[in-house]
Amino acid sequence: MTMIDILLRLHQNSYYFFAIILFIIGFHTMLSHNNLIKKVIGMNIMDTSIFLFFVAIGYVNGGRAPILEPGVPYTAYVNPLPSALILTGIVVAVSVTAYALSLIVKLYKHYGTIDAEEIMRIRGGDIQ
Amino acid sequence: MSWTRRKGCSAVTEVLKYLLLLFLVVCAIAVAKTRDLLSAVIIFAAYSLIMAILWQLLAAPDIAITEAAIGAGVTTLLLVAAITKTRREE
Amino acid sequence: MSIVNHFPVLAVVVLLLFAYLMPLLMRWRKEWCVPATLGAIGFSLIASLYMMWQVMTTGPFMYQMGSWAPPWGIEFSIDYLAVFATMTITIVGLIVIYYGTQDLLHELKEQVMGWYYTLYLLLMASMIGMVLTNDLFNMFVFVEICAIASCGIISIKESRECIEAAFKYLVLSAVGSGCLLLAIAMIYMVTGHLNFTYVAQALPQVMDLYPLNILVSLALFLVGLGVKAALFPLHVWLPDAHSSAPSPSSAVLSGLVIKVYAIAMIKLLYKVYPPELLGMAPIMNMILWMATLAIIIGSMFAIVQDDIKKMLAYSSIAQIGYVFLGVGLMSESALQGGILHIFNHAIMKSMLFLSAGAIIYATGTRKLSDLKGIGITLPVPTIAFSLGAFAMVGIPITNGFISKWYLALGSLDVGRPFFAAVILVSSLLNGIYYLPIVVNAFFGEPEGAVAEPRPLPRQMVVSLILLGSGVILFGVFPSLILGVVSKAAQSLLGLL
Amino acid sequence: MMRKLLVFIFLAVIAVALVATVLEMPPIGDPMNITNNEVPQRYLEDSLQETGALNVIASIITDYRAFDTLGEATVLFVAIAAAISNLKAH
Amino acid sequence: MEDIIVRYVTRIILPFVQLYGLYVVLHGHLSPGGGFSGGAIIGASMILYALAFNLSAGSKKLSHDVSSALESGGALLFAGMGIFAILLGTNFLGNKVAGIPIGTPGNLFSSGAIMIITFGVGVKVASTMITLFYSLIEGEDHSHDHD
Amino acid sequence: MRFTSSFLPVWIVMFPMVMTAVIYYVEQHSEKMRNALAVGTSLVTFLSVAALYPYIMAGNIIEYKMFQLLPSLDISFRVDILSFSLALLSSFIWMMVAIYSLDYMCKEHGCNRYYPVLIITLASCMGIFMAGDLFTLFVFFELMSLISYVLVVHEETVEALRAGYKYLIMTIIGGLALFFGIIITFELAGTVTLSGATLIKEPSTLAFFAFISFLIGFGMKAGMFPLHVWLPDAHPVAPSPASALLSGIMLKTGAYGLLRVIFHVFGFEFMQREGWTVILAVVAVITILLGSAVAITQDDLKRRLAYSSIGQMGYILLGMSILTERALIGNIFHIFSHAFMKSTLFLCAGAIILKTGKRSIKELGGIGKQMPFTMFAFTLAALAMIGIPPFNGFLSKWTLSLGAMDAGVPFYVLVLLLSSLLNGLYYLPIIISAFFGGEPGHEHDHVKVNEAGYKMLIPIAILAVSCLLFGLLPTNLPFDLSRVAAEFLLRGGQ
Repeated sequence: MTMIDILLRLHQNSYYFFAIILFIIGFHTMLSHNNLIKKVIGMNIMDTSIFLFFVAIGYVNGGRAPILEPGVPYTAYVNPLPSALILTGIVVAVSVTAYALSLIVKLYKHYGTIDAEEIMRIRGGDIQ
Repeated sequence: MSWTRRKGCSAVTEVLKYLLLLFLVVCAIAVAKTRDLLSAVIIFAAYSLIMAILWQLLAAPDIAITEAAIGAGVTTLLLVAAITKTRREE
Repeated sequence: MSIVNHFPVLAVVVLLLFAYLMPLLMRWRKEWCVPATLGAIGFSLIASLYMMWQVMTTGPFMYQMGSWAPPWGIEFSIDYLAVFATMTITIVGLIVIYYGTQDLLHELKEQVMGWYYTLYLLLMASMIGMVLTNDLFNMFVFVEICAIASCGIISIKESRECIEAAFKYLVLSAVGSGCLLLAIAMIYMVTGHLNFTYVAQALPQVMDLYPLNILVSLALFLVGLGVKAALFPLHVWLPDAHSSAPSPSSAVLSGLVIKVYAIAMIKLLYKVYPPELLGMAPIMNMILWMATLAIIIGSMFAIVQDDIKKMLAYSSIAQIGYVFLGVGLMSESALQGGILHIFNHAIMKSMLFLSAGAIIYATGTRKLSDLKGIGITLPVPTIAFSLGAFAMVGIPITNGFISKWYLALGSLDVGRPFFAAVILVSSLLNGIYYLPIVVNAFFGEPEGAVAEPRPLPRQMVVSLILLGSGVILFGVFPSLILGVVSKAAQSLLGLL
Repeated sequence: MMRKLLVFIFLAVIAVALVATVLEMPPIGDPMNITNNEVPQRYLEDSLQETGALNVIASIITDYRAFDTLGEATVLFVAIAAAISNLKAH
Repeated sequence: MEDIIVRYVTRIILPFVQLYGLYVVLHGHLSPGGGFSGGAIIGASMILYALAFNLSAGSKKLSHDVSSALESGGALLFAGMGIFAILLGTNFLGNKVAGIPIGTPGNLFSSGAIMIITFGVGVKVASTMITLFYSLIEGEDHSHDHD
Repeated sequence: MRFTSSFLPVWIVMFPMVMTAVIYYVEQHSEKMRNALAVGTSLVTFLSVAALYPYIMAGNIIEYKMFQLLPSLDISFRVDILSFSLALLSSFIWMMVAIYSLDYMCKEHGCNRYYPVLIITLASCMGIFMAGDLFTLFVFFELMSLISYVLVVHEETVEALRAGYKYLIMTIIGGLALFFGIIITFELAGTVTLSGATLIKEPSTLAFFAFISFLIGFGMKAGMFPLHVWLPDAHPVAPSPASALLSGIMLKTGAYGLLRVIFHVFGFEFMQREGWTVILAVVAVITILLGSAVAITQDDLKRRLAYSSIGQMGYILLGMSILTERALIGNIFHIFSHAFMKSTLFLCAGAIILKTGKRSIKELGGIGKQMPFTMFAFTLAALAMIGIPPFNGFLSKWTLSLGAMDAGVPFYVLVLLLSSLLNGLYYLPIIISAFFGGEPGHEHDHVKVNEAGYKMLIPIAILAVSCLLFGLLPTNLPFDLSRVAAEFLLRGGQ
């Protein structure tokens, strides 16, 4: 595979590629940021990137949104299944976010900080 | 119905797509780099909206609406609420 | 159409219904919360026992949601493994919450009791759903419910350790969920299906086309479920979470929740991925080494703990290693051992956590070094603890022995006695940290709070006795459970 | 610093693996992709008769795969229960 | 958040937003959207109301009892439809097979259980969003609540 | 008779177990009742074992399958002549110890724990000797090892607990090694039933692992050289009757297990061919010399006895590594002899410690004048231990030596002689100073020490006289049993 091939391939699968990049960025935000709210946002970025990935799977060139109209052949629509699944995924993400935020509020109340390292330090460095 | 408009592989759409995708990446990095949490949340809302547009491009209006309402709306509001209860700077 | 045909779905939905009702009940009929919880789980227990009988007599069957045929709709697959797991979940879950009705009164604030039952019911429902479902995405949904509910029953206790532990758990399991969803996306992309059966049919055909995709998806599944099941390098959240939570939560988290993810992993590895792939890729060896490290390092960490619940939590890391050891060895006996250990460890670890909870309830101390002579003043929890300890070490006539027997036999079957030796070494390590506690408890002079413990409520004593007799019963008559376990292992390996 | 480096290496490894996988993936939008099999075909062709909904996604999430949606509603419910129980416990 | 402009704008657009949310919910089976997006829109609008005016005004509009009843009610409606299908003699969550009339495709009242479920989900999501927001923002000062 | 005899093993194991529960219940109400029941139980067990005598001597084997634990893994019983001999021996000693305990333990705390444990240990010991397969053996072995922990730490002193901890960990290691050995045997043979035919026929690495595991598992219990470290700590700290059982009987369970492994799992020829017996022989020689030599340096009476036990167990191991017919006879007979001798010694030591409160040998000078009867019994047993002719210890060593000569290894005879010399070096000073050391410590002047009560003296007397009789009489029951058992085993155990 030459460089050109790779680039063409990436162009062809650009959504996948960018979804992976966003996934990594989100993952990095989640792992290396000490701020808990940043972690939550990173988690959301990670999740949406996967949703993007999933939605891209369902796309069909020149396809319409799957709202049926009489007389249009089924091949003219995009695959509705990934969209249906992602709808669930979005709600899951927002649920986790809401709960995580409630935990953060509570943690702030107890520790007076939303910095993971600070919290660790207050707890006595008991990481393991 | 307007939301089911036919899309070809026109160059304009391609460029738009790349612009949006790049913008997404920029937003994501900006979220990570911004030290002001409220700004980060606003940027994240923008990110969500871009994402919704992208999904509209991908002919998935249902989740575009949902993302706009939940990702850009509710999640942002919840984040703002959490920030007001805690502190704004990282 | 009688109602028994719908038991597979009702076992989940009745729990959900009662969970939905719980906020209403706790506003207007507070005293009904406990009976409703017990009743709902009791119903699931009956349903799962009935399903088990049905499966054992007539073989596995499917239940299609909304009567939609498989590739289009979601189906439940009621097979040997699933009925075995539902039975384990409902039995242990019922006993634990029966214990919890008393224990929680002093661990939780009064206004959140109802929410605890809600979360508990949802947790039970999600676990049952996860083991029954035959659909990848449906599994993901249940995994999410399970993850949030298990964090919920940790953070419900008002202590900063709990909330911190719950947050850590939530973040890590969110990472896990992300990996899981990505893996599902990759599988869907190359097969076009979500149903286990159809994915399993499609995978061998596309294996040559997209080998990397399939391999990466498998790795992502391993990471995603491994984080949640606390497989060795991904276990960092477990000790805090399981030790700070209220005792019934610890019992159900250590006893059931991590096992359910292991069962999901078993289903994926054996029912979805083609055996050729598993033979080719070093995934199984990786699992084996991770399990080995988990067993040894978990036990090592457990030795140095002085907090009773933290020690039990580290021991859980080691014990989940046994399950994965059984999974990774890919021989019939080992798989039987691994599956059996899910059940056995569910019983013993929940018993250990509950007896630790009872000791904490009665004396207020969590430190192992303070428990001198507790066996004289608090016989029931201490005897239960000792039984659990013996089972952990694998002394014969306790159920822990049976699973170790099968695991060791399995590792010899495939010609890898090294892993049998690992089991032995870890049993020794278990002995090193469990038995001194037992000795200390019976051969010491009680002092301080230990000398005059609070009397234990009847519910606690009854649950401990039930679990303790389970340890002995399934140690002496393992054939009670072995039938379904060996059928499960055989069907997973395609021998049936 | 060490930790940052470790995280970077870790993420780089993941990124390389995933991008390599991207190169192997079937192209986006190809109608011949395996995902466009009998499953979406039936959803698109028969949902009108079978469920009576014009929006295929609605017919999927509330009929064909309604159980997922029940689970989804439950996720919301469990989030509520967990959040409230956490915030109330004081 | 006590800005007069914000209040004014909110007062004007709120009915439209809510109407749109309701539309999205009720036309879930006909057009893009559905219970989740519609419910989220309604929920977001209520949150907006609460933010623009003050919180107690928001909670007056939707008390905790009502909101929690709605949450449970929405979910129960969903699961109840599933049980209803069992009672009608099919598997859980059956729709047409259970004999629920699906009506004429394209009409508002069509597609049988889908509509009811969408409605239930909409109610559930809307009330959930509001509750989540309130519990997050109120947090501590919950003690006046009788539970 | 058919039914009774096949049922008797179960009865012999189950009866003490049930009685344990009964005693546990009764002792809440009446101490007398408890004591009576404890002695009665051991008596009934002894009689039940004895009742098998005619049946077994007629060359029959009793097999009884109780129930199936796992597929092809049963709890089963099998009584052949070897099982019978050891069961008879141990139930007899148990009875003696139970009687002895009546007086000895009445001053001790925790009697209510002691008696049930004593009886359930009897049950598990019977279970070990009558096990019909390795698995049953293992189960009872673990049961005995774990429960005897309670006997070891009975005093609950710091050193008892420390010794107990060591004992516990070593027990677990041994148990796990056994588990490993059994599971390999099961893997290779598909069964672990001890039916006469050898289970493992092909040499392989796994088989060697199994052998090593068995050696570790049973050798641990038998006080074999590198694994003996728990023994000198654990035996002295236990109450003396328990020490008598630990040294007299429980060590022998390890030897018994090894015999079973040699004859039923591998077969002697097989082991010889593979050179495994050399391992056993080397270990045995080291054990003998080490045990005897270290015993000399010990000042604590019971500790010296414990080290002596290690040396004596070495004889038995040595006999196993030779395995000519006479060596085997000597081997089994030494199990008998040592049980009698060592329990006598420990019971005497117990009586002395109880009466004087002294454990140090230096302080025991002149004790023979105050407790002549006890010291006389001690002397008899000690002489037997050294191997002075008319005693049973001589007979067993003699037979062993003959066996060694048969095998053409006179070196072993040398080892035996050397060890006897060492035995003399550490036993004779005790006796001499006890009787002639005339220089009693000054405390003895104002504390008049009496003989122990008759409930203690009778068991001591019976055991001491047995040491003499079983060496003096040319044909006696233990020797006959050993002979028959050896023939039986060498015939292939059919």
